Amino acid sequence: MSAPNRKGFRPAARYSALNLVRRGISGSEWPPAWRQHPLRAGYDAVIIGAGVHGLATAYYLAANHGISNVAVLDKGYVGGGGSGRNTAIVRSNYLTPEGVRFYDRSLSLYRTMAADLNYNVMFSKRGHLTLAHNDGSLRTMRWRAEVNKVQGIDSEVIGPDDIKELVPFMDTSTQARYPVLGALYHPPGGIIRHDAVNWAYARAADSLGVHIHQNTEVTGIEVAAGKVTGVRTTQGAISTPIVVNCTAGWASTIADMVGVDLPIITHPLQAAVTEPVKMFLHAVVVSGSLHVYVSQTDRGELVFGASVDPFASYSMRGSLEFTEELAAHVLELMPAVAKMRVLRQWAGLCDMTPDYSPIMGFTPVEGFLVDVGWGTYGFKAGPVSGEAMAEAVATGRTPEIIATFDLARFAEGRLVGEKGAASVGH
Amino acid sequence: MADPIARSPIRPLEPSTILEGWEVSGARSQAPLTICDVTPLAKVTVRSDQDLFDVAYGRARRDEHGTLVVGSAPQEWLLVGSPGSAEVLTERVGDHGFTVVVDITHGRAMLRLTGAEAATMLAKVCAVDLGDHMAPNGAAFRAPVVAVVTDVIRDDQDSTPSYLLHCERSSGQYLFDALTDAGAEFGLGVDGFTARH
Amino acid sequence: MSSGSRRLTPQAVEVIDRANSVGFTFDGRSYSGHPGDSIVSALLASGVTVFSRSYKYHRPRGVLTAGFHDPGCMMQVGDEPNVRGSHRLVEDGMVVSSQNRWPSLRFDVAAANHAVGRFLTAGFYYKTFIKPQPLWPAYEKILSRFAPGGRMSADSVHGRYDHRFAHPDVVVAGGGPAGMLAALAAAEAGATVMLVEEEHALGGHLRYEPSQHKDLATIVGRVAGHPNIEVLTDSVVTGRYDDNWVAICQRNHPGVFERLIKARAKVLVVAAGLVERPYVFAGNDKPGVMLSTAVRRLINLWAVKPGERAVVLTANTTGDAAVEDLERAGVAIAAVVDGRRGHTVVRARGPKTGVKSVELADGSTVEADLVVTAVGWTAPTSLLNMAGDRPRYDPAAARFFACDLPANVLATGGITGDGTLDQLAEHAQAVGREAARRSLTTRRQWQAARPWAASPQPETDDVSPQAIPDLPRHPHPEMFRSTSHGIVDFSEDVSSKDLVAAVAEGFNSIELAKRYTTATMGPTQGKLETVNAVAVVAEAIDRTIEDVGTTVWRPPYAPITLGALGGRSHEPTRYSPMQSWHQANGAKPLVAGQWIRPDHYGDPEAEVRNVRENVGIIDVTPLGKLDLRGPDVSRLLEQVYVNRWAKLGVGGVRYGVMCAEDGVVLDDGVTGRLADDRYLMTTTSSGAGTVWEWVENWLQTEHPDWRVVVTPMTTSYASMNVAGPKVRTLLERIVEDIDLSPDAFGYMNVRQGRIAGVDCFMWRIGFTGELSYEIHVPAGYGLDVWEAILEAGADLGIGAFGVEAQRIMRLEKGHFIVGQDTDGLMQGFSAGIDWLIKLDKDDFAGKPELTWQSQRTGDVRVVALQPVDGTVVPLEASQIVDGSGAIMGRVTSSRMSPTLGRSICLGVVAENLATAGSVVTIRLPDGDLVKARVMEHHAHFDPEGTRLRG
Amino acid sequence: MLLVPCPWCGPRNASDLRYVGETSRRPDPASVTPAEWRAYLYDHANPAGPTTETWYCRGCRRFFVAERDTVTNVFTSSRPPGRQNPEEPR
Ligand SMILES: Cc1cc2nc3c(=O)[nH]c(=O)nc-3n(C[C@H](O)[C@H](O)[C@H](O)COP(=O)(O)OP(=O)(O)OC[C@H]3O[C@@H](n4cnc5c(N)ncnc54)[C@H](O)[C@@H]3O)c2cc1C
Ligand SMILES: NC(=O)c1ccc[n+]([C@@H]2O[C@H](COP(=O)([O-])OP(=O)(O)OC[C@H]3O[C@@H](n4cnc5c(N)ncnc54)[C@H](O)[C@@H]3O)[C@@H](O)[C@H]2O)c1
Ligand SMILES: Cc1cc2nc3c(=O)[nH]c(=O)nc-3n(C[C@H](O)[C@H](O)[C@H](O)COP(=O)(O)O)c2cc1C
Ligand SMILES: [Zn+2]
Repeated sequence: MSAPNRKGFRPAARYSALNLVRRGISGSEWPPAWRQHPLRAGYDAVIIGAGVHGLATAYYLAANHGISNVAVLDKGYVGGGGSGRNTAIVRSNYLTPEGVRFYDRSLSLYRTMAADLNYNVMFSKRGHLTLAHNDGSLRTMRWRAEVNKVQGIDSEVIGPDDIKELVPFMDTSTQARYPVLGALYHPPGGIIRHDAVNWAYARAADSLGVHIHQNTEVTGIEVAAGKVTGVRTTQGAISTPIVVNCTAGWASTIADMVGVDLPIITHPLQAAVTEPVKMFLHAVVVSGSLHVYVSQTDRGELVFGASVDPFASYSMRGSLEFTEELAAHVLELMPAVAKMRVLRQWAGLCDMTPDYSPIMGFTPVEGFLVDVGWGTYGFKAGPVSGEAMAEAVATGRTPEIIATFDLARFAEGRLVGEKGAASVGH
Repeated sequence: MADPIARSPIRPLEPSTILEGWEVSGARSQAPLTICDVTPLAKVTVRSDQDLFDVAYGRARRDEHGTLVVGSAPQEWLLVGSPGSAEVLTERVGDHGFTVVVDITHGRAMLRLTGAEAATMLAKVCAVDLGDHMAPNGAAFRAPVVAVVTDVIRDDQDSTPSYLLHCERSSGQYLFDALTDAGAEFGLGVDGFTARH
Repeated sequence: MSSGSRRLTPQAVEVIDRANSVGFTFDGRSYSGHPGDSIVSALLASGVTVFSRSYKYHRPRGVLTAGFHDPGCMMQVGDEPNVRGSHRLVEDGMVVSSQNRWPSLRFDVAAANHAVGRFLTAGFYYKTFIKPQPLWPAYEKILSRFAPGGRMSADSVHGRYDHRFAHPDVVVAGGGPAGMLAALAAAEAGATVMLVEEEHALGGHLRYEPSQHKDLATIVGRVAGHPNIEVLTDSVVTGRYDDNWVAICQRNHPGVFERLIKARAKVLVVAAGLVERPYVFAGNDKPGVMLSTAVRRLINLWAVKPGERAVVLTANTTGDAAVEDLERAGVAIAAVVDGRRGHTVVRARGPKTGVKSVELADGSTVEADLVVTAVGWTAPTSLLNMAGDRPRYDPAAARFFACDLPANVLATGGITGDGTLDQLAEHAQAVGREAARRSLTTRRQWQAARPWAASPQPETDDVSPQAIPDLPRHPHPEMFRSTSHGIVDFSEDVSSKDLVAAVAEGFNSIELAKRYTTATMGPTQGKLETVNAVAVVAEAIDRTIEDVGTTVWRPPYAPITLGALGGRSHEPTRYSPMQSWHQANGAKPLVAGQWIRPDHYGDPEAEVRNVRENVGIIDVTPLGKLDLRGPDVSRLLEQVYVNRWAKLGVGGVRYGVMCAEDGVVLDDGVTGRLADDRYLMTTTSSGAGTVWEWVENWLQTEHPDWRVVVTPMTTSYASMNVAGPKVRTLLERIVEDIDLSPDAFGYMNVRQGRIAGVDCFMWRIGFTGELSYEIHVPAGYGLDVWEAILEAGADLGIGAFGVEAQRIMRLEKGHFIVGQDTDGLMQGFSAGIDWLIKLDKDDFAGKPELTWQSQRTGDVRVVALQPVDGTVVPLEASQIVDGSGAIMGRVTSSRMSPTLGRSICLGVVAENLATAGSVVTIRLPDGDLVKARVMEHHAHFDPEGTRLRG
Repeated sequence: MLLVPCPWCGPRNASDLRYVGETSRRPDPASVTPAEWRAYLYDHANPAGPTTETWYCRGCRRFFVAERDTVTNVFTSSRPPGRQNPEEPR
């Protein structure tokens, strides 16, 4: 991607240990991380959805392109969508070269995010293991490893002994019902504090002049002569030539407002945490065949996820089946954790596409852009998507790095190859 | 050449004997709750665009020959008869409209669970309401039992609750083992085969 | 910390068995208690007052609620972490230790955190360790050492857990007076009831109300005696899910550690009572600061004296009753501070481990070691919230109330209002009757809808809705925080100051403040702290509590073990009829989905050679088989396969490939015509289920007029493939009624006859490339026939071969495996089956996509590859690259061919490389590059097929 | 666990069924354009609200059509599939 001239970003109140001590001593409060503003009558661009994608797009519009008369609208609170509900697994070991390149760019933005945004987002490099329990999935793991290696991504298939060393709690006995035959090991993968990422982008965007409007639901989009002219919201109308749809699970409802059909089905995806215990699981462990993944946070809880619910729904109530299956499968892998207790379960909405790849860029309606189709894997893509979408808005052209993710690919039969070996992808 | 021996997918409890060409267990259990492998029973499925047998979907009853006629799905019936009777059962169906009869004796395993606590035990592994209001004697439905799709037929024996469990053959041993595990707290006993069904 | 016995003389309603005692250890020291004691009551009775250290500041913590959700009383018991010490009963020999302390409860290194407390404010982590970046991992390591909670051990055994389904008409959550009376009324109205109580006994708050003892005993007796009521104690309703799917965690079922009950309740009655709310003031987390209900429980249930000198802050009758209890227990009452008159406490002072004095709002200071607060209640609306209700705040009663419940959920008791005990009873009984009425209506509806149910009873009972009287709400002062700041969330160590700071930083809604401070995110999940947090946030942003609202309550209401959720492991496995032979003959098992199959019997390459030279036999029972009958079967075949079927005669067999509607290869297999209107379709083993539903879908939704009946027959037949040059000799010995001569029974034909005395049909096909017969016999005879074949072929050198040998041979023959050599995007022409796809058919699944694919260039192709150096076997999934390193394809299958003595592959390559003779570059996993040649035929061995046609 | 109303079995646990997807009409392969066919393959109304969808019941082994609200997950009706009404999407 052409490196746009970076203005950088200077927060009003710089976060650092020293300033923390100073304020601790003086007892003075920190200023708001982002401010509340009245809704302007018009913005140069309106971004719907204050998740990581919307916030990052706004930030890069301001930081990389100097476009800061931008509003981010959300019907709820900042990070109240998938970005606040996800299990925050970050990795780049995808199956296709386009996927690998794209997610690797995101990972490198994540690596420097704390310094770039002056906010500790607690990126925790843990190593990411995708287990194989049969030779079919072992072959798929190798496929991913080999594609990754060609692209220079650190990714390798390892055997049960190495797995046992990384995860001493793993049952690697050959008698197991789902024997662990091997795993795709991706050392750079890890977890991150998802909320911190959202807040860091919100704070940085705000300090560059972006308006963040919470509790502002978009109820309609004005289109005249095939061009976007404004949006209607529960807080009033706004005129704007550009609308970027960053609403993930709700993407279809927004696209519907301008008559754009999307190949998206919204499925709930659930997650759960246990009560905290002392650290015993360092790596992130994923099993595609068992539809489960698990990591332990610095707070000591196990965070679990699975595959999406089996039917389309906008309900975020969650189900008992999810925790039952999850527990059964986690215990197939780590029988010794049976006495840990589940503390909370929750759900978010995922915008699933037919090829497990996003839909990004321009649409037949001029001024209406999409950054959707993030399914179960979109958090890790927040930074690179924001960067690319900002470039698309600013230049009016589709950046090369997202060219294969265009909406037209479905009508033209050019699906992205991540579907080639579909598995639980987080 | 010796006569071929037919075997159930479930290992018989010793002593085993041969009955109607099938290897069966001759063990006897006095337990108040018993499980019995009745796979050798003849099992025939009938599909027809006609309403045959006067047995509706969801119901099971014995006909005048003593054959258990199960309404196993809409326009689908399962006939259960004594070992070796599949051909007779097939012939008896006769010619009616578009009717297809398939002998599935070898393709399915069948268990019988009998005892006052049979429903309580099954409720550990089957999500369908087995109470008398929802599944009285003569009820038949298909649902997962310990995660295996199973035809469950309530067929009480001398007014003791009893269930026939009918599943795809290769899962038979698994289903049997899982039921034995679930029944342990009720003192479940394994009973040998009797031709009665 | 230990200061002698605090056990009181026998109390009227105590639950301990003084005649017996049990011994246990806590942090290595021995203690004793009585059966009926909780761990904490036994320790308290022995004078122990500190049970843990807090999460962030590592402050000593004692009893707060003396119930399950007591945040400071989580302990390690043996290998079990986070045991609720105020709930778990002591047992003889228990090994208990405190959590969150290092090296000991008394000396805790991390308590130094306390000294820097004012810097550990909300959002501390986000603002620090930012630079230098490379240091964060090191900081992280140290921080994670302070993770709270117990310890896991890798060799801990799984233990036994179980599941159970239940179908009560009514589930009542909560076994207090309201729950019991509702249960009784529902049961008397004819409903079956499951009454669930979290504590060890029924009674709710009446258990520690000596004056109500007699009445309680009467109600409990009636409940226990009612045949329609099933009582579950030490069990908790953990969640209410869509359509009243109710989860119950039962902790006292014999033989299991915990058991999950899944109840489809026709009506759920929530009678969860009230949770007493702590008060926020400085020092409110010191050991010695307790809730009034805690004090009442300790004295009345366990006969434990909670302190020596008490200050009681009371704003309600429970607080008043606590004063009476304390006096009776011989605790000096230093002061009663009446919240109803606007009085309050400001600060508890003393060393870290306890209270010495209390500062009151009037400025006075009172010496005391016990501070008791009774400032109000939190309605545990969790279950109602899960049912979609948004509880609403009533300032007059100072708590939230349920309002918009779905028809299948009702609430009664403290969660709905107060009133007198009589009014409560009247309300509960009305709710019980209404629950019965609604559930019996639902029962009748379900009976009518389910064909196997008994016919519904005619409605003899009165079916008009029962009026439910209002339960009056008592006024209660709104008391959340004193003039000082204190702990709001005891599990997470979040103070009111943290919340105020969070609001100032822009986290000015309850959801954002929650996430920024982690308030309500700990083990108590908001039961104690949500309303105080809401009140503090409301005050900080100058809005009402109603405006701020609460966070989302989510399951589980109380934590539940992974073991209970997982239950017994139920992972179905499938075996062929020949399994016992495989096992006895050293087969190495291969897990293929649910199937367990022989991978090989020791030496797969030798198995291959034996097939090529003599004869071998493989168990192929898992092959999917569908019996298709009726006049329209051939129309169905034309619809689902890409190739043509109309001309297949009786006795003929044909290979076919299915594609999905997007043209992607779905499955393949052979289908034979056994009679005019009877066919047998085979599918791949893993595709059997999918293909069956796929075929049914076409029949039921697109072509309901076609007359075809489909019967899944996969395991009706034991299937075995006998292959090799000597197979005919072998079979001639044991096959009857079939002429095996090549003219009578040619390649791609099916015949019926007998083998080893058993009816069979066999088809001549050849996945292995040898002359071979696939024999299908009724499954029950499988083992007999298998053994008979082996016996008959002993002198011919017959041997069994496994899946691996078959894979090698099929690769030698270049047959692709769907899902291995094809993938989730590969359309028909890419698989190299151009000869099969008949685009001139009127229609078939996927036809439009395949038509367009045929008009396009630039796709990938499956090709056979041979490494130029035949000793190199490129690992499957090795990438094929071009000169610039770009990916041009990959190896999908590879083996060393025992027959050819060289390596052979199938691969997927870009179309421009797919011409015979072109040489591609394979990148091996270690980075080495090797050359491989694209072959003319997919078959590496005997491309003309002379052997199998022999 | 959702209760799904099978027209033949009455209310059944969702785990006894398979969700097939939004009910759609298969275009005539003889005349279909690529855009139409791919809309059939990939596009979904995906409404947040009432929808018409197909389920397969593993109990009675029947496909059927149901109306459900995707926000509340409440089913309002279900019926056999078929061509009773040619205008009706299948
Ligand atoms: C349980 C779970 C686990 C996951 N795990 C991972 C993981 O480990 N790794 C990973 O990379 N990804 C993961 N994901 C996926 C990831 O969370 C999402 O893809 C990503 O967060 C999407 O971000 P977003 O900014 O596009 O959308 P969101 O964060 O969902 O934001 C969309 C916003 O749009 C708002 N909105 C919707 N409609 C309107 C309207 N009409 N008006 C105004 N605002 C509106 C919503 O309120 C919401 O805040 C997971 C998802 C879930 C649910
Ligand atoms: N709760 C008190 O301490 C108290 C004190 C004085 C007066 N009152 C009055 O008494 C009445 C309350 O009686 P009640 O019967 O409603 O409440 P209760 O507190 O007597 O009983 C509720 C019971 O429900 C149990 N419970 C809560 N959630 C549960 C769950 N999810 N699963 C299983 N069990 C669960 C609790 O353990 C408790 O025993 C009200 O009128 C109230 O004003 C209550
Ligand atoms: C990575 C991660 C970790 C979480 N850890 C906890 C936790 O320790 N305790 C808790 O109560 N909730 C935890 N949550 C869940 C949130 O409380 C909340 O349920 C989730 O953000 C969804 O919001 P909602 O429940 O308000 O709909 C966690 C969420 C995520 C994404
Ligand atoms: Zn059904």
